[in-house]
Amino acid sequence: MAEESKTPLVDELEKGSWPSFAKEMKRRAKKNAAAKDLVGQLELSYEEKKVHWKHGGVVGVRGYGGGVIGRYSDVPEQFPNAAEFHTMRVNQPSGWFYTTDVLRKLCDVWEQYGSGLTNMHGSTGDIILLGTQTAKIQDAFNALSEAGFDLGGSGSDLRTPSACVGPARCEFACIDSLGICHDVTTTFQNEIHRPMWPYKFKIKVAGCANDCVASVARSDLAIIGTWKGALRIDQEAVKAYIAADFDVKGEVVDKCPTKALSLGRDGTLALAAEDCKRCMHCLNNMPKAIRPGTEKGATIMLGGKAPIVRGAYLSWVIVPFMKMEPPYDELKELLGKIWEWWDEHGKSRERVGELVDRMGMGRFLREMGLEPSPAMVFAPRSNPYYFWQPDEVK
Amino acid sequence: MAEESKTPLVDELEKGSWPSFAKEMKRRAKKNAAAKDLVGQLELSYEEKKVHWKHGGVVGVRGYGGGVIGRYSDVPEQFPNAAEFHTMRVNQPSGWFYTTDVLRKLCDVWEQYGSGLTNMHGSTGDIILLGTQTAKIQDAFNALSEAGFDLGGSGSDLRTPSACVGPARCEFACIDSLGICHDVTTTFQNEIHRPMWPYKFKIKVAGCANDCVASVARSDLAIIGTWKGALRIDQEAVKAYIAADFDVKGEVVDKCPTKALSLGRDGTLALAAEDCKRCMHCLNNMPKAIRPGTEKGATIMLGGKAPIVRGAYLSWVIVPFMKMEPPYDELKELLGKIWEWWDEHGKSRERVGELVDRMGMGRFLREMGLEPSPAMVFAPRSNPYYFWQPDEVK
Amino acid sequence: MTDVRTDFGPPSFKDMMPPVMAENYGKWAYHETLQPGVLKHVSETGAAVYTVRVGSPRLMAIDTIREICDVADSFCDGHLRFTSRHNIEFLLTDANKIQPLIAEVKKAGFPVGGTGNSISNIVHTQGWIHCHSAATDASALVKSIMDEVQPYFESMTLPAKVRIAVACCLNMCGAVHCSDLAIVGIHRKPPKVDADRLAKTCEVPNIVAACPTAAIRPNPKEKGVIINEERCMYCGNCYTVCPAMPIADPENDGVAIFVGGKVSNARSAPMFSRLAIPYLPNNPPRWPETVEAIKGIIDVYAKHAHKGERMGEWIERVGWESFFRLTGIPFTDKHIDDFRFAPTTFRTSAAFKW
Amino acid sequence: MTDVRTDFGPPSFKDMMPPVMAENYGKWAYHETLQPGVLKHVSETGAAVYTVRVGSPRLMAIDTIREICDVADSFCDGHLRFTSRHNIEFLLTDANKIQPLIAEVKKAGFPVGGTGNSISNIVHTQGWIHCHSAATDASALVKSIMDEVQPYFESMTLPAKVRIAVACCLNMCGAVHCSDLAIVGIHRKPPKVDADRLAKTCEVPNIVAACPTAAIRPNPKEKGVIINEERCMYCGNCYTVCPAMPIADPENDGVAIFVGGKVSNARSAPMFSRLAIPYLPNNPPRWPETVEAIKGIIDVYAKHAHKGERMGEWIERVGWESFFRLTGIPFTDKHIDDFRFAPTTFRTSAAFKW
Ligand code: SRM
Ligand code: SRM
Ligand code: SRM
Ligand code: SRM
Ligand code: SF4
Ligand code: SF4
Ligand code: SF4
Ligand code: SF4
Ligand code: SF4
Ligand code: SF4
Ligand code: SF4
Ligand code: SF4
Repeated sequence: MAEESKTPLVDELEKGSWPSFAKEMKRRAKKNAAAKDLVGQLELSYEEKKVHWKHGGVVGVRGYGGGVIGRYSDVPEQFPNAAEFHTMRVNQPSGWFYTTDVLRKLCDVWEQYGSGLTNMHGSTGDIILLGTQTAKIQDAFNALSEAGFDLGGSGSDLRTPSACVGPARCEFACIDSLGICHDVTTTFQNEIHRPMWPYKFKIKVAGCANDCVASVARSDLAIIGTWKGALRIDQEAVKAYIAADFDVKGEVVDKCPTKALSLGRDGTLALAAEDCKRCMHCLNNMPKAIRPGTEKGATIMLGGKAPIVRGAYLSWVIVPFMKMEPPYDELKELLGKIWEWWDEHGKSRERVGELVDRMGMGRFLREMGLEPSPAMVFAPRSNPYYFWQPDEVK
Repeated sequence: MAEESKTPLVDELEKGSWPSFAKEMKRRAKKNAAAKDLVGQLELSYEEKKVHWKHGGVVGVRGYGGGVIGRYSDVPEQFPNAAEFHTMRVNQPSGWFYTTDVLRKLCDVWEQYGSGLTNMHGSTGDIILLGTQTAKIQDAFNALSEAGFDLGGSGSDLRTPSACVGPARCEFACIDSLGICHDVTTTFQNEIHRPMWPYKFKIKVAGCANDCVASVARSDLAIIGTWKGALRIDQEAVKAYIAADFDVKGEVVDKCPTKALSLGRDGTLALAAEDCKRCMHCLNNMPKAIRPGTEKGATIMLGGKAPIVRGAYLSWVIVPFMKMEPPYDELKELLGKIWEWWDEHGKSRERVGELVDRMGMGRFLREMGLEPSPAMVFAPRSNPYYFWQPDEVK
Repeated sequence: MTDVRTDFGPPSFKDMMPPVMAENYGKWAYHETLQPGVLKHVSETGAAVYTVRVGSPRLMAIDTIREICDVADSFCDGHLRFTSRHNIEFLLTDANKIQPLIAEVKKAGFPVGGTGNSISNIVHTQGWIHCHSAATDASALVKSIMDEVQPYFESMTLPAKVRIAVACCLNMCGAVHCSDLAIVGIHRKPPKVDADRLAKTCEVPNIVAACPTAAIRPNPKEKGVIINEERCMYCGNCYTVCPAMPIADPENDGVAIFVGGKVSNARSAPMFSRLAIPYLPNNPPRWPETVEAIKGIIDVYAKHAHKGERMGEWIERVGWESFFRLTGIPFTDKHIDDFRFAPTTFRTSAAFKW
Repeated sequence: MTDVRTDFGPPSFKDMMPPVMAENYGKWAYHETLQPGVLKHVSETGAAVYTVRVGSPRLMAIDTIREICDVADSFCDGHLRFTSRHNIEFLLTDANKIQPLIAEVKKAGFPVGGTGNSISNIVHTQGWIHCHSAATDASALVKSIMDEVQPYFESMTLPAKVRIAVACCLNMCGAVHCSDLAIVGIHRKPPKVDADRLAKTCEVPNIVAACPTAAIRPNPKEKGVIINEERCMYCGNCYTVCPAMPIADPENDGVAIFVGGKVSNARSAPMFSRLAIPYLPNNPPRWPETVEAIKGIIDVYAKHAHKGERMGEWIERVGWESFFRLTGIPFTDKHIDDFRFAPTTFRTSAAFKW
């Protein structure tokens, strides 16, 4: 087992003003053998510039197909206590809200059954509990469920949905991002816990087009709050901004990407509603004066993902506007249709965006029964290679 | 044979104020049987909404592999005089300049050996002589060469180059578009007349970025005049424009895509040279006040073509700046290298742009010995899929 | 390899240019547009050349060419040229001859114009007059459209140049893929395969390679091909390489309209034309539906574009969703790209206009 | 299928929110940023909630979490949350407690900030701490960079938000593909094939399908694969599906830097990050070359961007040629795309800046 003092490279990372993950690891290492060996193995990785983990093996919890990432050291003889160092993905509360008592319970569980190291949070949104052994996983899960926590997703399933803070603290929220996230998560527990699809599927919910959960880049299906009709301007508040020497013309009017705003001599801010594309810029800069319109709902976007295999995708519009009232039947039906279609046509490890790209948006829309709209494209096709359906030709 | 009076649909197209191709055809029909049958066959096409030509067969002139498009009617019994109706592509003088005596000679030749119908010009730039028979082609060619005209390109060869009017009449010309076009055409006669490549290759020369020959869209290799350093502004002339109530700010300064121009209170027009991308807009609108810089040359672009097979391409920058002095050795060496590389790697009917797309710009540049430059792209790659050469790694 | 004289190349433009152009070659200082169709170019030397631009049918009988030569002889000392858009340009040095020349050519039925912010001549192709591949007729379309928009040729009142092109099939001979307004002949049903003829006259690998959407596979049994009709988008390229796969179909052939392309670099980069109207019927001899559609788009553009804005620049500023709203053209599944670069055209943004 | 309790889902956020948020849920009217890291949100009801945002290492020992809970107990009635960038947010109703809370967390070594035009926490991944696929270590890179740029976290002086992300391999767990500054671990040599192990443990078709550039073909002889090293760009996806194709290589692995991505729709559409620096060496524990490069780009951006301009918006305005000129980063063949959409990135225009 590596000696505490023998980690000069890791120790280097305890220095500096930013909170140190190395300190966290060494703090735990004092109390936990697995954490201690983890520090040792990391030191070795720094020395050799090389990872020392093996491909994950299948470990799990009874009744679940995912939620645990098996992880094994490739130098177990050197670091026996980190020989097995599995991760448990625990489904966070929407918006990552906690009361301290619940959080303390979580800590107690991980003190007893794990290394006591965590990620708050993983980049999909889960609570990441780092470092436990196969033998302890079932007990760890039981204790977690005692504490009120269930597992998140992993493998070819619905991944743990996440949402921005939204209506809990944000004036821009056009939809109940937290409510939608929680509802979808509880409705699709089976899809989250039992991998059954060609590949992973991620859902993220943002209350407005600022997209504070990066849903457009990091989820297969992005639900983004927006509104129909004109945004609302409080002219008194506009004058107040001007009075406070805020440069309404320079910071807002001139930066409106569609030049939909104009500032009158008398300080009234006028909107050409048909030109506004709801980019949020003016609201962001004058939250006291400009609010979303009253008819609220969401734009649904599909396909976002990282580069592997066919290159990265940003999600694109597939439903320009959907009303968002509980129980969100329209959304759930659409999800069902998409999953079924993807399941039928998708190759193994083919994300839904890659599939739509391969099969064609036209076909996707026809088979989903969605109305084509210019909102779905930046520009129409430039090539003349389009298709006619049998009923359209003689 | 179709009766003159029996072409009501063609006759419809004699009406209207725009010069009528139908009048032209019928005018000829009075004197030429082939032209007459052509009118008849066109009437039939209008009746049936259907083309009546067959795939071209191989017809040619001794010593030439191209320059003639064989064309046969699919209703020869109905229109025997149009049964064979081949096209001769005759290489135009650069810039489509003519003296009347030369043009009259051309007419005489086509009166004797063809239908007397022409296109002035074809969209590659050739003089198109419409309608002759296999038996007459050699004599037609001999007469043409008497008149000083040679054939243009067709098939998988170098197509007839063309150029904008350039220095002959245009203040914007940064290169001798006509001289370059003529020089390249005469230098590569063998490449024009003897198809030997995977597919066609087109060259067009524009004196400036206004690209009055659409070279970027319609040639595999576009030569576009430009300059290095700052454009030249004549402040007196600027003041004259202002005096003449021309809205310099609104029409020029505000519309400069890079905001490189600014108009001083005193009416001096200032340029931030490093911001100018030489788009030509300000020169176009104030030709009396703004001229290209003094260090002139060309930007070389590659790959432009129509949609078939892999979709249309616009040519893109492969040499940001090349000096353009006769005998244009640098240009000709580059052409030689490109043709050789294309010939070696190109599949049948694969245009050079499609090949570079398939093989990768990086590889193309390395093998051509061209320096990579940000001028070659609107933006760098967003994917992480790039290659390292053996000498770059340990 | 042959006895006849070959490879001597085209006549030199130097022997064709009027003296004033030869003398002032590369010395031109600026130009003015005296009236629609009339340009004055002034040299650093002070010399000037006048250009009168005249609309041409492009397809010309030698009889007409000779008449044009007569005009050039009487007004231009026997010099003229053609433009890259197939107009005729008479080149004069004597300003006093301009109006008489104009009178003469107008008498002969030729319009004068095509300069500046006008609709110039339509770049087009062979059509049913000379090409086996034509899904529509180019010349009739051009004639029918120009008859309607000629006032725009003879004036300079549009926000900017409007370049129109017509191609009679997807080979797009002409800059149809980059024009402000582009009309292209299309098919709408897969080719029919004439198996016996194919076996005799065509190379299967070439046919398979010709298909942009990989809709063709070799037929294992006989020496032939099988078309996956679901993947065929009727481009006709298999017919181009193999006569035994005819695709012409009077009932379903027609034209599509693409908009917003440009090739100049002025202000904005060159742009491809993009699909506006997927199909209009072939309706010879004057294609009224197509002429109407073109006029409609021009009217909306003329009304809404800013001064100096090309069609594509206007559309980029207001957004394609506004283009479809303002023109009333229905947006369909066909407008959404599903070819190679499709994802780069998808709206990867929640921001769009209602 | 099982006796244990399953599929009960996560705790409800409703039971976790502080009362003021529950009561004013959906009623928030506006917000103010009182100081870097301190937000005040005011409800239509007049109620206000204060947020103190605190930088976190993300990788936390339960001991530290418990200390954070202590803070939340003494100042926030036991309520706190984490952000989508892994910062800690303390939620208070009593404005007087803000400064004491800040004093307390600073004492404990936590920085306060990350709001407005700042550099917030770095979204990152597992690295050598927990992932077999890691070509570099995420945590050490994050720590080393944040130590340097922490002043930007604690202030709001940048032209706009700068979002940094780190991913330790091309799987890019985290929004690395759309960040203002993105650091990604890369390999530079093809994987080695362990033939015997492959035959035992992997499915050849999966491996072949895993390769984005079709560099892998089945080995006809044994049940194995052959790599066309010329086509391999070292993504490691074959290793992801088959452990018998290890690609890690201490000598050549390192990081690449991508810039100019964003995900918000504010003003401009979301953008991908694009390649700036193809390779910097793995140099543990503090990756000095990478930290320097990141600082250098931030400095040039801070100096040249207009107020309110995100990194990518600034680069789009001045042009990529200017980005490379101003930063002095060499432009190489690697920057030019040769993957699927390559032609859409080529400069199909003669207009560019010298
Ligand atoms: C833990 C986490 C990184 C982190 O430190 O936060 C993570 C870790 C892994 N990801 Fe991921 N991904 C994590 C979020 C992401 C994200 C970001 C997101 O979800 O917002 C992405 C990009 C978005 C996307 O899904 O495209 C992401 C894209 C991938 C990919 C590439 C998938 C693709 O289609 O491109 C892989 C490869 C794969 O699936 O085989 C992958 C695979 C993996 C694996 C399972 C490695 C593997 O090949 O088996 C990693 C396990 C590491 C370990 O031992 O714990 N991970 N992964 C994140 C999950 C924590 C959580 O549940 O909250
Ligand atoms: C005559 C002309 C149209 C016209 O009316 O002006 C023409 C006519 C034909 N073109 Fe073209 N092309 C003509 C300019 C063009 C242009 C425009 C240009 O050159 O500026 C293009 C688009 C630019 C390009 O090259 O991509 C063009 C792209 C094609 C293509 C598509 C090639 C591609 O790679 O996409 C084909 C198909 C082929 O080559 O098999 C084609 C094929 C043909 C054929 C030979 C038909 C065929 O499949 O064999 C046509 C012969 C018609 C006939 O019977 O005369 N033609 N062709 C033009 C040549 C006249 C001249 O020499 O001046
Ligand atoms: C004669 C001709 C060149 C030739 O060798 O034949 C020519 C001549 C001139 N062009 Fe051009 N252009 C000619 C085809 C073109 C083309 C090619 C085409 O249309 O296929 C283009 C590219 C069109 C496009 O972008 O799609 C072209 C884009 C321009 C531009 C850029 C306009 C813009 O803002 O995009 C200018 C500058 C301007 O007009 O302000 C220009 C300017 C000019 C000037 C003013 C240059 C000069 O100072 O002499 C010439 C008179 C223009 C006029 O008509 O008012 N010329 N010009 C061509 C006449 C065609 C015709 O008969 O109408
Ligand atoms: C707390 C958090 C949401 C959450 O549920 O956790 C949040 C909260 C707010 N965001 Fe955000 N954003 C949060 C992540 C994001 C993200 C996601 C990311 O960074 O991964 C984005 C997209 C970033 C991008 O485009 O790459 C994001 C893009 C914005 C924007 C758009 C900025 C822009 O101009 O592009 C605004 C509007 C603004 O700042 O003017 C915004 C505005 C806001 C406001 C002002 C909304 C409000 O009125 O409450 C909140 C305080 C912002 C601040 O920090 O000053 N928030 N915000 C996230 C804090 C992350 C952190 O710890 O730093
Ligand atoms: S996405 Fe919109 S609603 Fe959600 S937190 Fe950000 S700004 Fe608020
Ligand atoms: S939301 Fe965006 S587009 Fe609409 S007015 Fe405001 S700034 Fe302009
Ligand atoms: S391309 Fe330039 S140089 Fe040539 S004619 Fe047009 S404006 Fe003049
Ligand atoms: S040439 Fe174009 S970019 Fe340069 S200053 Fe003139 S308008 Fe601006
Ligand atoms: S566009 Fe098609 S039909 Fe027309 S000339 Fe060219 S190849 Fe022939
Ligand atoms: S018409 Fe075009 S798409 Fe259809 S089979 Fe032939 S080549 Fe393929
Ligand atoms: S980015 Fe790669 S190495 Fe890092 S956690 Fe994700 S999969 Fe593992
Ligand atoms: S590393 Fe990537 S590119 Fe190379 S062979 Fe494996 S999958 Fe293909």
